[in-house]
Amino acid sequence: MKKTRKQKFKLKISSATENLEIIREFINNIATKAGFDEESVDQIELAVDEACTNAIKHAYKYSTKRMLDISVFLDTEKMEIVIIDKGGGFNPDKLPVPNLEKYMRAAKVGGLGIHLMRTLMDEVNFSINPGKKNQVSLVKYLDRKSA
Amino acid sequence: MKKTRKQKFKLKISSATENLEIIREFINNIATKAGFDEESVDQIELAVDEACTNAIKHAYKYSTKRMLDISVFLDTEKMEIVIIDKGGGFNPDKLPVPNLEKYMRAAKVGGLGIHLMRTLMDEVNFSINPGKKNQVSLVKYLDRKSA
Amino acid sequence: MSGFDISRSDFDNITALHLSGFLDAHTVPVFEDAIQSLLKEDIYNIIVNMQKLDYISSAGLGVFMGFIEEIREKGGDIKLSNLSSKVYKVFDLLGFPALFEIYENEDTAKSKFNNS
Amino acid sequence: MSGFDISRSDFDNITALHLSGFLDAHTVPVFEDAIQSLLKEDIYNIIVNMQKLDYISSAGLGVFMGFIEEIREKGGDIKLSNLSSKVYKVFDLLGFPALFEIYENEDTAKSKFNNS
Ligand SMILES: Nc1ncnc2c1ncn2[C@@H]1O[C@H](COP(=O)(O)OP(=O)(O)O)[C@@H](O)[C@H]1O
Ligand SMILES: Nc1ncnc2c1ncn2[C@@H]1O[C@H](COP(=O)(O)OP(=O)(O)O)[C@@H](O)[C@H]1O
Repeated sequence: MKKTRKQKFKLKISSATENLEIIREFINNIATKAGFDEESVDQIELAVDEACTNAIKHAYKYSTKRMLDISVFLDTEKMEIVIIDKGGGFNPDKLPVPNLEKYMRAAKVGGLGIHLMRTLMDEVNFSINPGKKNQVSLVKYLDRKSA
Repeated sequence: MKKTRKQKFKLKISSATENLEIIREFINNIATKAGFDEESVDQIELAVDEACTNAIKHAYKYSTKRMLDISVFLDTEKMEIVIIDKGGGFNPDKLPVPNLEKYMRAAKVGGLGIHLMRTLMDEVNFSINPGKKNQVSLVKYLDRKSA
Repeated sequence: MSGFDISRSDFDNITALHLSGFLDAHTVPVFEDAIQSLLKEDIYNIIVNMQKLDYISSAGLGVFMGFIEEIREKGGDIKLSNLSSKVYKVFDLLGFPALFEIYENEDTAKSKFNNS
Repeated sequence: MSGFDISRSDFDNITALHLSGFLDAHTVPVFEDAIQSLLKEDIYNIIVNMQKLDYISSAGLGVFMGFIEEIREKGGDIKLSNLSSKVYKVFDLLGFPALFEIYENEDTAKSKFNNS
């Protein structure tokens, strides 16, 4: 039952919220096999959910005809998940740090996802090319204690 | 929580037996969401395992650098899983019906996989193009009672 | 693949919603509808019991932010109870414990309504 | 993702292997090694207890076909016990029940060795 050192996985799946559960289990299984502890697995799973939810909601505006594109790269030190969409893009550097109290008063239901990703993962990088290829890369290292 | 009528999924994953578990859970999750009963889900899962095991073993001879290519097509009446490899191919029409008694006497450990697929699924079709694209399509209908 | 479910228990002047399964962008509308129904019935003392909730994403957290102001203006509150450590961590990461009352169990949450 | 495990119980002249988890092309070598070890110790009366086995593919079935002839030539046998209905169905589909003894529980399987 030897383990392969370096691996990649690619999942294309209809851009539908009903598929989030399948995506999470897929990511959970890979992260578990990769040797992350339970807390880290949960964190990776949630960060990927947030990134996919954003693609479904903001990039593809709930059109289930579009496809989510999720790649996973695994080596002995880290797991990287790259989520790509071809939507209109956005400026990730211009997002405010979420202010929960303000959000509550304004009955604002969103604005937490990217902040969560950044808190949960060791590295979060965006590369935006509107209409062509917007990608977010989420990285978690195997040896670091969870955030 | 509405359901999307027609869906496709595509999974590319390193050709390694250690990934069979991830593949099975992925297929299990889709089949369950599609509405198959537990027995049919188990059957689909096993048939896909057999097809992937064949690609890993016979087409890619355990080279984990190759990638398995698994597509799933879902609509309201059926689930189709297509597994593609680029190995040397074979002639699926020339396979003997397995004879367990003979196999036991000869200590033969294989030869059951394709027979199993054909028993478990409603339709099994091969299309062989050695070195280019060998594909097996596995189909299960939603309304038929399990085999 | 357990999806998401809500069951409801009505007490004198308090209603508890019991969430189970996965609360994500897909299942959030079910939770929103449940809260909407309570507001339509003029129920503002709400406990959300998460004992059987396996998972929550920011979409689920958004529901709390979306309704709390209206509910508090009416003199009510949403109090949370029975969070698993996994679910608590998500609330905690975003600073919810400073703004929502979170209790170990439903009875304690109930007693806090009665005291106020 | 529970993988695969084998535990072993030795009785007077019988050894039982308890399989748990998933027996597929990945985990089959573990099962083969376990049987090989028994043969090296001249143990030929073998019970394979599958109570905790969640899954088997044809790769797993192959192990039985690969060893049974040698074991029976030595006057021994592999008897199966405690198959879940899911696992039994796979054995059944391929006609194993005609060629292998399959028992509800390990004790019955044991008694069949003692009778013969
Ligand atoms: N993939 C994406 N495509 C386009 N815009 C996005 C994408 N991801 C995030 N955004 C933008 O960034 C904002 C912040 O995202 P996030 O923190 O996840 O909060 P939310 O999605 O709840 O609004 C979103 O409101 C949206 O405007
Ligand atoms: N994807 C494939 N590429 C090449 N040969 C294959 C492939 N799938 C099956 N075969 C051939 O068909 C035979 C029968 O396959 P199967 O019934 O699954 O039994 P087993 O794989 O245990 O031998 C194999 O032994 C192999 O020669």
